[in-house]
Amino acid sequence: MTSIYTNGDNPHFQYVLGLGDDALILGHRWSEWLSKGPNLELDIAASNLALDLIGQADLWLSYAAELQGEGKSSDDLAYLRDTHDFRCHWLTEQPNTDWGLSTARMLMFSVYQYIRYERLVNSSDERIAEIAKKALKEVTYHRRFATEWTMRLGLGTDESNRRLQKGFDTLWRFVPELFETTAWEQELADKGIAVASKDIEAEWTEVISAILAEADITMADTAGKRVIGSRHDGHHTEHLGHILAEMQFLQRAYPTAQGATW
Amino acid sequence: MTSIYTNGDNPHFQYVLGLGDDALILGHRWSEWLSKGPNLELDIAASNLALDLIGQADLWLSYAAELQGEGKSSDDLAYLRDTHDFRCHWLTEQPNTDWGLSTARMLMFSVYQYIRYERLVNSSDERIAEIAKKALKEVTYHRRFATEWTMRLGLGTDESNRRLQKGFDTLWRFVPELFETTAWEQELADKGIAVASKDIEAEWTEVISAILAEADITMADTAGKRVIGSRHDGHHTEHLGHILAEMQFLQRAYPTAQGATW
Amino acid sequence: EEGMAEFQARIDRDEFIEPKDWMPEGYRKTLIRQMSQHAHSEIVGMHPEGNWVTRAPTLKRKLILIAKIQDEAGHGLYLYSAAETLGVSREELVRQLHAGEAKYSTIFNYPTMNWADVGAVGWLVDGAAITNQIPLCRCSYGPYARAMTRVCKEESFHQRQGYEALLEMMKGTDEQKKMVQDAFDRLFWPALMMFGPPDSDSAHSSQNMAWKIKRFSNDELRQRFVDATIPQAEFLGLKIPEQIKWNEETGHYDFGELDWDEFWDVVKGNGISNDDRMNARNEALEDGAWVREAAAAYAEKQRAKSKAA
Amino acid sequence: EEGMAEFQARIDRDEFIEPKDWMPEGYRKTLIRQMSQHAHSEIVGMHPEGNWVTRAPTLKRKLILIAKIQDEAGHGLYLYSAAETLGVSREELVRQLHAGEAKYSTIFNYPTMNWADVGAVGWLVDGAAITNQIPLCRCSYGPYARAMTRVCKEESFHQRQGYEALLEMMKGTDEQKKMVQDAFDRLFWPALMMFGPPDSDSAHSSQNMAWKIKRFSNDELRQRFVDATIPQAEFLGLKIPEQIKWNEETGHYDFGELDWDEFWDVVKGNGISNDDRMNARNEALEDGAWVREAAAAYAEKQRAKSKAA
Repeated sequence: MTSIYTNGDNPHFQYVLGLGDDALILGHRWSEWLSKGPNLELDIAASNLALDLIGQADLWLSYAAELQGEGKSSDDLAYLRDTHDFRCHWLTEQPNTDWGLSTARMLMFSVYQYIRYERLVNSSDERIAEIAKKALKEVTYHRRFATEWTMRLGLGTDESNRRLQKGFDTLWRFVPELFETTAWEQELADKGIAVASKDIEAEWTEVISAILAEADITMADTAGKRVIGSRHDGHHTEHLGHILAEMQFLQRAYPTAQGATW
Repeated sequence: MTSIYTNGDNPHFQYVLGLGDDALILGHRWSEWLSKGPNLELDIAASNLALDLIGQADLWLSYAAELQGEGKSSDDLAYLRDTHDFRCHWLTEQPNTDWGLSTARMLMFSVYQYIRYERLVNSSDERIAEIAKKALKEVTYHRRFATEWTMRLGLGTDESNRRLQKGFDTLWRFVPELFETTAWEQELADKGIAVASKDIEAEWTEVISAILAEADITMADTAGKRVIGSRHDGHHTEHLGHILAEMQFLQRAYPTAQGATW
Repeated sequence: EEGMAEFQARIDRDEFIEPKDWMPEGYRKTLIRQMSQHAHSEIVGMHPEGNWVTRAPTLKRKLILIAKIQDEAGHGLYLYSAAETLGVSREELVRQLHAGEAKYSTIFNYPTMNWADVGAVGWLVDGAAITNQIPLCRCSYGPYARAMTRVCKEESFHQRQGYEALLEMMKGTDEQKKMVQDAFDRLFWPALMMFGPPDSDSAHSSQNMAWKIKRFSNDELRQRFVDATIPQAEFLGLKIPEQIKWNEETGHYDFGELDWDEFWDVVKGNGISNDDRMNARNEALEDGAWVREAAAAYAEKQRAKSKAA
Repeated sequence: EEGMAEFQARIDRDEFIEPKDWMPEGYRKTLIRQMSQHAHSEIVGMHPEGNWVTRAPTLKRKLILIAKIQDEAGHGLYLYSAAETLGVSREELVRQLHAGEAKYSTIFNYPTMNWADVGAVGWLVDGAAITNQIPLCRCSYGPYARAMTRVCKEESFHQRQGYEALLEMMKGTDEQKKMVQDAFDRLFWPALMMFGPPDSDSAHSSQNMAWKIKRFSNDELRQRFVDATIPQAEFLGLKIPEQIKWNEETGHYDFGELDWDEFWDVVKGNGISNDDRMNARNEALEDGAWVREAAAAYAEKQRAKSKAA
């Protein structure tokens, strides 16, 4: 059953929008760590992750706005859509319950983004290739950061192992959604524009399982698990609405203020 | 120094607005407890407090809108003002860190509201008198509820005493603001319309100190402490902005939807 | 054996079984399971609606929503109390919920995604619940039947309120109408699944029918709900799913096969919100432990004091 | 005595004192106090701006704000490191902050109430900080002077960015202009107090001047800041407080008496946000303890492993 919020009209736009929303929402989650990190070094690291991801979001959403062709800006897309028009993966929306969960998510997602970007560098859409190339450098660092912290927490103390494991255990259920592939995504992939998400599952699983084995963390078998609902139909976890209420407040409360005057 | 957001033009409106904002924001804080209370009975009690207070807010804000004379509704006032136009006391804005803090605040504020309403019942403004009379019945119950829970937590276990004490200790600093009296409030009081906040401090202190002595809770001496900033100039703690971002989301995001169609 | 026959005879005479009466162990166990599951559903059901309390769009809607959630907490209380008459404590039942040993209605494992969901939960979820529960007002176990009577009355009120809220939204902007359509599209099918698996797959049914714990089959109740709901959806002005068609011959709406794989998947924990619901319950339980302990300690001290006096 | 004379002679020759050099205890203590207070201010200063990170109105502004807060964490790091060269550990300094034994700039005890505050903090608070710090780039203690040079460079950048943000808002709607005026009205006076009490009330000053830890008096620096800021405020199009007047004779702006009672009240904990700031620091410290322990344990294990190998 399709949703009233499905938009299959412009798959190219939808695909790029999804790349942008992932970066935006995950970047927002990292920005929430600012001044709350376990130490100053990690405050700085969290800022870096947030800066990289929100910077990527700006690039993807600017390009998405062009593909949409309605004269919108990246800010319009970031600040003036409600949940049902967001296309981020559910994993990115989950709240930062502790540094363990944030680390687990970053490992899962940076490996995912890395593999996506690594392939998108060869996209037949030059703009996608160009943004992916820039972003790949950043994500290479994110993946290393997440891997190192997975090791530290997995092998540090009993408590850190337990908390990291709990972070992963909270998040496994969002893994199958990462590899859902719509018909239109497959078509875009066939044209060489996009990456079909299902095509990167094996590599993702291999990379993650190797890291977790070394970090003494148990991996769940999520392969083939059914995904109920779809981000392409505007379905999200309840957390996204709360993120947007806060994130979009000023743009919503002062609609006549123009972007440039903020 | 006065603020650009000071509005001394219509003190009658400002006074009633303040009564409404107190009830609205404290009611909102109680509504946050829903489904998160220590047991079902307290979920129900928290709902009652929220219902009473938000109901009072509706009455006060409706009347405030009339006094303002710009054709607005209580919803317009609740949902379409930013922090600088809110006139609630800072005490009401503080987050529910635990049941101890919420209990401490409710004791402080219900005793305050009770004394205010008890006197406003005799206001020369019949509308104020009427609303105060209805609200007084509810606040009588709130005061009893808060007193009973102050006893339970104060005299229950060491942990509950410690947590309740911490709640009070977090909140003492917001007490002096309860009794700040502007020149225009004094004028309204002189006309028999309002209650001058400073006139109820002695009674408040007496009631609270008797309850806390019985509950084995130490009271801080806040008398004469200076208040930096003023709600009448639009000054608030940083928490209010976050409350409003969430509370006002739908009205802000869908400005063309009319009140009646929600 | 004789007791059993007499018990069945009483039920056949439409007498109420009361807590102190003799009853078969199976009857007791089935009732405990069913009633506690029902109570748990009320409690867990507070969360998807609670998700919108702080964002309700008007003061009136905020008040209505708070009052509705409050009623659900109240229903949970009655139902736990009614179950306690069967010799199981509320603490034990709550423990079972938190340990994942007890079930609750799986529709609450779907998220509430827009404000119309709040109205749609009232209309569809409370609507389905009532359809299920009205026959239970004549259930053979007295305390359950009486609890159901009260619960049904309040839920009918919620159902009308929810429907009325959607009627209002359908008079609003296109965006509001879309929210209603979206809420209907998402919640209608899971609401149909609230009646449980098809009769062909349903265990225990005939014994429960004989005991008058259940008075109609899942499929009968489901059909009754569909027949009542589709005209309401049409009146709202909603687009009805294509597979739903009026069947002139049977005098009912045909609605095709439901996606039972999804149902079982969600029951097993794979819904978008399963974990959020249990985390929220667990947090409330853990964060409130010191408050419950304090209240108990205080009550104990008061008892000791009044004894000493 | 002889060491002291030689020390003073080195300072008089504008030589840098370096960590391994002999220095009087008073010099060391004063520097530790001043540098750690400065470091604490950077750290606590992250919070009022952090309050707006999740609500920044555009992607560009969000990026700028995150980067600014990141720089503040960086400044905190340099300054703690510089203080460590005087033989005190960062842990001890952080402990003093959390125990309420050490101070930080009291302007951070005021809340950030609207988005313009973010720009105004850059313009006024960083502006005042730079005015204070530029002379410290020539301070007699080498590590401090070098840290200050780097910090000042970044803070000048922040100051310009903040001012530029306000310039943009002043081109916007009336509501935006009002935000800027409000932010200026609230933050200007506390910014003036960042230079510390009037010279007439200021202890230690002459010794610190002699040691070149301090190079200008509080009142001199304050005047310098006012003289630079008022024309900027006028250029923005802000209404200037009445008590501020250009004095043709002195060539400076007169600004009257500051409310030092308020200053001392806020220092003592009576600001709107004192408790919020310390609670936020304490929460971060407590919530992060297990992470720091894990990192330490892991590093220890790695060391042991590489030793064994």
